Amino acid sequence: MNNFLPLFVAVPLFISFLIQLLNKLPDVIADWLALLSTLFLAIISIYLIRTNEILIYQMGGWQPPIGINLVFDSFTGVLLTIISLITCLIVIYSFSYMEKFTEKKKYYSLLLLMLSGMNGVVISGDIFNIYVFLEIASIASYALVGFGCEDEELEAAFKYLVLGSVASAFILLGIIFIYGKYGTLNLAQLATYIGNENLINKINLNMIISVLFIMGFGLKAALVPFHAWLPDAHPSAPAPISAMLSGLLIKALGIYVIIRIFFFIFKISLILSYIIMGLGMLSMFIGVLLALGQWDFKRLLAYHSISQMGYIILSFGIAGAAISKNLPSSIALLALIGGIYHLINHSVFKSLLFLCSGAIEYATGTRKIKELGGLREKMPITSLTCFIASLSISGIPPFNGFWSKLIIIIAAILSKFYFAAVITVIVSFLTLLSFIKVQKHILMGELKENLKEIKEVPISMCFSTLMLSILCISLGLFYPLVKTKFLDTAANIILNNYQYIQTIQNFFMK
Amino acid sequence: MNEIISYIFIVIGALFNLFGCIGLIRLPDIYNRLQASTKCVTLGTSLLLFGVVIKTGLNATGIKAILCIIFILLTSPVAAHAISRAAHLSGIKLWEKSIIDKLDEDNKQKQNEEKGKEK
Amino acid sequence: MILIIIVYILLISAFLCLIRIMLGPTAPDRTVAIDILGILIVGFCALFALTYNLDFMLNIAITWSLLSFIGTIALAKYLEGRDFDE
Amino acid sequence: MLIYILTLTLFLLGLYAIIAKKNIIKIIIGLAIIDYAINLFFILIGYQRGSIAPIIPKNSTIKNFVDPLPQALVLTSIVIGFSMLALVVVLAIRLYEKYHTFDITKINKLKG
Amino acid sequence: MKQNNSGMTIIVKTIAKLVIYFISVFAFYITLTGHLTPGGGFAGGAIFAAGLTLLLLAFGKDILLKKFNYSKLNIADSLGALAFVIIGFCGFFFASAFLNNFFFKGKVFHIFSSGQILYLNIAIFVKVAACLFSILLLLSMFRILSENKTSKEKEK
Amino acid sequence: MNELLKPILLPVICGVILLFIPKDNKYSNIRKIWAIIFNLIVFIFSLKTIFVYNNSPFRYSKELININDFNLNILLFGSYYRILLVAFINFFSLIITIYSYGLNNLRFEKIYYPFILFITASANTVILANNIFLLFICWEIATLLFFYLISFGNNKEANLAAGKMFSINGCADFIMLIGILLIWRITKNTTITDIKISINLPIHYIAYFCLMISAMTKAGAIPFHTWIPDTCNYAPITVAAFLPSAIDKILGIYLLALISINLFIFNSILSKILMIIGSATIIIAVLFALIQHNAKRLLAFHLISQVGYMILGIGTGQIIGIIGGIYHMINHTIYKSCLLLGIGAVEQKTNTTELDRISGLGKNMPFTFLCMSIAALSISGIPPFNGFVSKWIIYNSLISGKKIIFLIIAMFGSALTLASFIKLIHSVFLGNRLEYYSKIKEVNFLMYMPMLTLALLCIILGLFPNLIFSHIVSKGIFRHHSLIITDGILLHSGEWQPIIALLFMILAYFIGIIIYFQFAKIKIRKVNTFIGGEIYQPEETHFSGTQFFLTIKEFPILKDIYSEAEKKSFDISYFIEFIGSRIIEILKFLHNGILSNYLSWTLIGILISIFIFIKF
Amino acid sequence: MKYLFSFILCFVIWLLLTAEINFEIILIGIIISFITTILFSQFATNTYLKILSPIRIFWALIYIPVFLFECLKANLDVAYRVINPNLPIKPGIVKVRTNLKTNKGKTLLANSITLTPGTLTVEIINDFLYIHWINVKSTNIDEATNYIVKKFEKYIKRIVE
Ligand code: NA
Ligand code: NA
Repeated sequence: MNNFLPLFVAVPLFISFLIQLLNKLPDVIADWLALLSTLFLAIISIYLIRTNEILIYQMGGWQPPIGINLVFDSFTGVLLTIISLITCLIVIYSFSYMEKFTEKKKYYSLLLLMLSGMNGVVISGDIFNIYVFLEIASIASYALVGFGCEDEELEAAFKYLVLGSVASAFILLGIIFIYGKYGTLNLAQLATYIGNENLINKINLNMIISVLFIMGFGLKAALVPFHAWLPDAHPSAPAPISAMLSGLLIKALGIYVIIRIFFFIFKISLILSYIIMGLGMLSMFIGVLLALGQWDFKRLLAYHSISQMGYIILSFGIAGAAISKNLPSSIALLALIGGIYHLINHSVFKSLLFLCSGAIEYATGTRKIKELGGLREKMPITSLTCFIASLSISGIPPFNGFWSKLIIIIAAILSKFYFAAVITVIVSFLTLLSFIKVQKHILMGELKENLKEIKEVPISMCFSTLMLSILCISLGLFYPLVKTKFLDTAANIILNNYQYIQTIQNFFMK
Repeated sequence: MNEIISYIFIVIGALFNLFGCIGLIRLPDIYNRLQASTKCVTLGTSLLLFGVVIKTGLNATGIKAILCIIFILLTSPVAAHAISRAAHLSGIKLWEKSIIDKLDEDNKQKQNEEKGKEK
Repeated sequence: MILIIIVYILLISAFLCLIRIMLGPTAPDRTVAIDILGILIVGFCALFALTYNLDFMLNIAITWSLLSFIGTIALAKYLEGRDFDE
Repeated sequence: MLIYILTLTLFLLGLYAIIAKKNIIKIIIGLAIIDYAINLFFILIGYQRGSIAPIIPKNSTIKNFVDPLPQALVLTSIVIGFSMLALVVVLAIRLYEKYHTFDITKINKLKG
Repeated sequence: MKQNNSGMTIIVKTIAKLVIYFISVFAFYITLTGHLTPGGGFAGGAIFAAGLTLLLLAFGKDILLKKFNYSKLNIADSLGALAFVIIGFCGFFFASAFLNNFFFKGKVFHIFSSGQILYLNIAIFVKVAACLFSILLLLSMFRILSENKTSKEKEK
Repeated sequence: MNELLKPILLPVICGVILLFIPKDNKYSNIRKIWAIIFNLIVFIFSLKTIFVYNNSPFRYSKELININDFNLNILLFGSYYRILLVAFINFFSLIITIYSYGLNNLRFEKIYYPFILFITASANTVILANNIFLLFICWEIATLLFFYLISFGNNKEANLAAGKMFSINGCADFIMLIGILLIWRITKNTTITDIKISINLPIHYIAYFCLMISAMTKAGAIPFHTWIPDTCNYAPITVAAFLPSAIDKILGIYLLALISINLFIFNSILSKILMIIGSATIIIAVLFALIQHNAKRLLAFHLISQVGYMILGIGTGQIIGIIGGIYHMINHTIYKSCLLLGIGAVEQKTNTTELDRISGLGKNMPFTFLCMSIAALSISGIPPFNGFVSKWIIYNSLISGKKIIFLIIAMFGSALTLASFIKLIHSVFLGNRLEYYSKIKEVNFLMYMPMLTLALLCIILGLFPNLIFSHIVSKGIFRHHSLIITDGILLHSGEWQPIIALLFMILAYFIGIIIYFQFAKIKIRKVNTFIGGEIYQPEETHFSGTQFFLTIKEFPILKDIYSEAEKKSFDISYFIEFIGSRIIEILKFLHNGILSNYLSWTLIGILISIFIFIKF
Repeated sequence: MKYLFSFILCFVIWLLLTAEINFEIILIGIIISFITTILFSQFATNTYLKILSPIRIFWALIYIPVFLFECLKANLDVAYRVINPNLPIKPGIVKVRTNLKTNKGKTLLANSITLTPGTLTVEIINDFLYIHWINVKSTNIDEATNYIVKKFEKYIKRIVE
């Protein structure tokens, strides 16, 4: 079973190069290759997550610290599943959407490269490989942001690249420090070494390392004040890529690694939790305020991504604070569940929203909110899905966003962070307000004169958006099921990180 | 014995290198600097490598050193030529105490002829 | 001992090249200095190979001389004011 | 110690170039410098005085190699840095085609 | 004798013609002994790409593009990458792990030793050489585009 | 099925069925008829629930989710009072649906009828909910549905009004969420009937105020009222009659009563605050109502003003006052809806609601005239109509609580109300009929029938107030004269002091009539100008009752108030919007697209986090 | 036949690089030489093969010491000029003529000139070379040719043409 693990990296890589090689053949083959590979990954990820155990795989059969090893636990599983599923739907969406771009094969191969990088980050068992895969995914994403080759796209890609590279440099610096101090890069080994040391609450190397990581991965996760690239980059990419960037990439490269490092390697300290919470609240609030002022649909969505990332990181911060304050573990568990759940939910509804924005742009040729209106008459399916997604992100029951936000608020209150709870409530309202604006100006209102001729988008695009909105609804309606099947185990893995460490140690002892 | 000869070669080579570099600093314009540097440094390094060959004999290292000598002798005059040509084309004048610039004269003459034809 | 003297001689030479790179005054001057620096490094590599008896240092020497040559040609072409692929 | 400080200086120099310079090319050079500084630093971390490169030549009896892992990792890092550099240069050229300037402060259509 | 205007002077051209064989063989040498000495696919590929660059500089793109045009480079590029992944998969299928070293390992300090690292190196060589040179071609082609554009604008 | 689930699930099911009727115009009548039938079914079921009630409240509970003591179970509790309110809501839904049959300008029909049903369902859930979080959710859903109901009108102004309405109400809803979370924090409980908080810590006050703000916003008390005028003006009239005037009032006042009596133990500070808000609402809103030229806006301001009475009643903290407040809520819903529907009928025929343009329609539209007159008298508190009864009870409670200042304000408000309704009735139905309105006919039966029903209710509830009272008293809640806390309502049939109250009221009406005629005398004039055989535009030549009150604007203090009001100084939402938009502008300015800025932010972020690490 | 020279060249370089002869080296060498020859087939010419004739090799063997001697002289000369505090130089660019016809010949000449006393080939246009001379003895084209070109030309003609 653990033989499946390398496939998450290798299969997309292989298909990516294969598509490049089949340059002369029609695009349809590329479509199907991409679809089949992502579908395959989705199936195995679902299969693996059902097993509910920690799987380890050694690349090339070497031991750490030299060998590369892949580790699969429930937290990884949740991310892998969501990444594979959404990418699969995005590929289906791209069938029609990317027709208007000339180089569809290059698009697919970059997309799969990015997918392989993301999967690699999530599944890697040592920190340097996390960095390598992170860079692969990042470089693919820089290229994809500039894919359209228009002025703004290139500008966005350039700024994204410069900021992203600085972040990568900081991350690498942190990794070097870690290696210099502990002589290994394997996560489990590091955890055992660092676990015996003092916590990071005074001036020492660990403090500098954690600052470097906060900055580096915080930038990848677009937390305020490291967020400035996101509102440029995400709207500039083609819509399916925006969906992937906002829905998956910032989580896999940002949040996931932050959690892995601060909850598994470093034992999270109170001060660190406060910093994480502060970043979260700042992101939530500033992101949503800026979103309120936007009249470009995709840019608005991008700012909401910042805000929603704030929710996720806030709840992990709360969990960290609860752990380090020695509050009852049920509170930390709740916060972790909230964070993971919101992470999943945000992946789903933000991808959906970006796909909807793409559909709207596809049909009308614009994404300026003021130039749109009354689309529900002409584009019923897109409007319906967009409607569901916007209710979902605003946290309206019974959609999925509601539960996760509620859990985060409750966790905040239980751990006595009233300010955080109030901020969360306010930001929820502002989010709702902002999406009410979107609905009002895009879906409702009068149909503009120049939009009389528009048609609903092709079936493949509708299919993806419909599937995602079904996911939105079912994740919300079947919250108890989702909780027991996925969230509990994933949160438990984070909370009881010694299981992870122990399992890996035992594996290499053999 | 071999060793002494090899070191003699190496030292001479190093000294030539040094002279070349001094020339690089001292000489007044780009063309003169090229003169000094290409000749001295090429020969210096070649001698140095030759010293290595003498010391190691004709084993893998020695043969590679010989290949390296050949390569440097082939390419470094070409590089010097390319740079000097580029410098001249990009309009860098000779040192003011230079005696003659035939190339510049010829170019001007050619230009004048072309202008004459156009007229 | 003698090796150290040689190394110092070469280092002084390299330093002189660096001075030329700094002083300038024209781009070709700097190019020449860079070219010379490359060849000096080849010498260093050879010395290294000699002292430590490392075969592969000469691979590096060859590579370096080759890249230095190509780089110089490229710079020269650039200085001529022409495109790379003209 | 001095060499660590020099590496740090190099790093800060690159950072300075990225932040303070307006010219895109200079920014790219800054990025490259940061990359070099970090790779250098990584190599230094693995270095021990008096050791040599971790390569086993024929007929060799040397025992005190430096830590090979950083060098392997730096190689990876160099490759990554290179591909990043290639991409950023392509982007810069295309940007120049569109905006006819290398001044990054004038390339700001995206704001707000 | 007719002077070809593209590229550089005959001196450079003549030397380039001669040296390219040396560079090419040296690149192969570096690649094939990658598991014995420092070097390997990446270094070899880079050297090979540098050799092609020398040709590009000396002769201009017209002569070079007959053999090394963009689509061929692209194919080579993805072939190299694909070969790498396939060799990795071989490890996955025929041995216990991805990238597992399963080929016969030969004698130490011979070219046919170290199992599939040699083949991985070759794959990387192809990939890197094609990729680097196509990047270079792309970069130089952009320049032409922009110049053409500006000259057209000037004409207008 | 549990008795309590019917009023929740039935409308939802019916609404979903209605959604499946195609959009095509030819199905319009089918849809309307089915909508009426469905509403009737729902109403009948809720009536049945009233009749099967036998002294013990209905309960329903379903375990759903429990997040670390935060209970999200579906708990319903159906006391008689609540069931009555539910029936009342369903009744209004029916009335509005019937009335809508005659309307022909509903462009969003496909959504309209189902949404009416959905809103009914969510309002019913709010009333019946016994889990405070369930209450919040349905409350929020009701707000959202209201928003969609307005925005589907495809009308730009309606859209704007919807936006404003939503931003204020939504904000209030989230403030309510904070309040609810605080309550949960304090009591670790979300079951309404289990919560009883005695207010003594600041956090208790905060919790109370959070919920109070939400309730008042929904009901439309000053200063949270600003969404009402726009909504009434631009939303379709049926929506205005259904939501702001009926459902929202019921929900808002229900919640206010709930928190004041059940969730918290009321104290004198809160009482003062509520009464001040109530009386301010009465007087300010009615002053604004006086100067309106548009019938809908005028009614909207009365909508606000009347809320003042309810808050005042609840604010007394006395049983009798609370009864009065709730009774006034019911009465107000009846007569205000009647008025709005009447104006809707007028608008249907004349295409305008500007009072300056309409006049003398009394003969053309006799039923409308009749109904609106009754409702106008009722709202002004003239006996024997229902408005009188509830106001009477409130006055009584004020007197018994020795709150004479508030009494005077309330009565003065009543007087001004009378004055402004005289103006309304006069300028719409009386006076000279304009030439081009002569062919107007009465609206069809299905439209005036609901109005007639409501007018009839005005009379019935005025003449036989005990019709509801006796039931309430006999069916368990108000069974004894002593204080019985069963569901949150304390009732006590009270000692009325009818004579004093009556005297005050007569005085007040006298003043009102004087005010009206004072200005009427000065301003009545009539000019008929013929130039070249052409009649000038009527609005220039015709002067109706609206002009009478223009001089009010000239009063020294009022003048300032009005001018400030025009500058939107009283509009809290405007303030917040202003400040918010400034902040957003600053933030947008900071994102100026310059790379080095962005980089320096990241470095500052690093420095700050290092600082935090070192410092703490 | 045309590719034989390239093939042999490659193979020789390969053998020199590996500095070892056994079966696998030769096998790989053949493969690599083959690949390289094909890859750069457009640069292969017949003319190089001529160099392999014994007479030319003989002349080449004579030429090498001549050249090396000149080279050493050049270096000593330049070194002297560089170190001398008076900087005894008299630079200028002169024009010289060559009788060599082939590109190879011209290239060899130019490189030889560059590597020898105080002369540097700046430009080559048809039969004329423009030489930067660190110590100009004559500006006349024929005299300059005599000084600079003649001593190499006769050998190069015999070797290459
Ligand atoms: Na990066
Ligand atoms: Na790097």
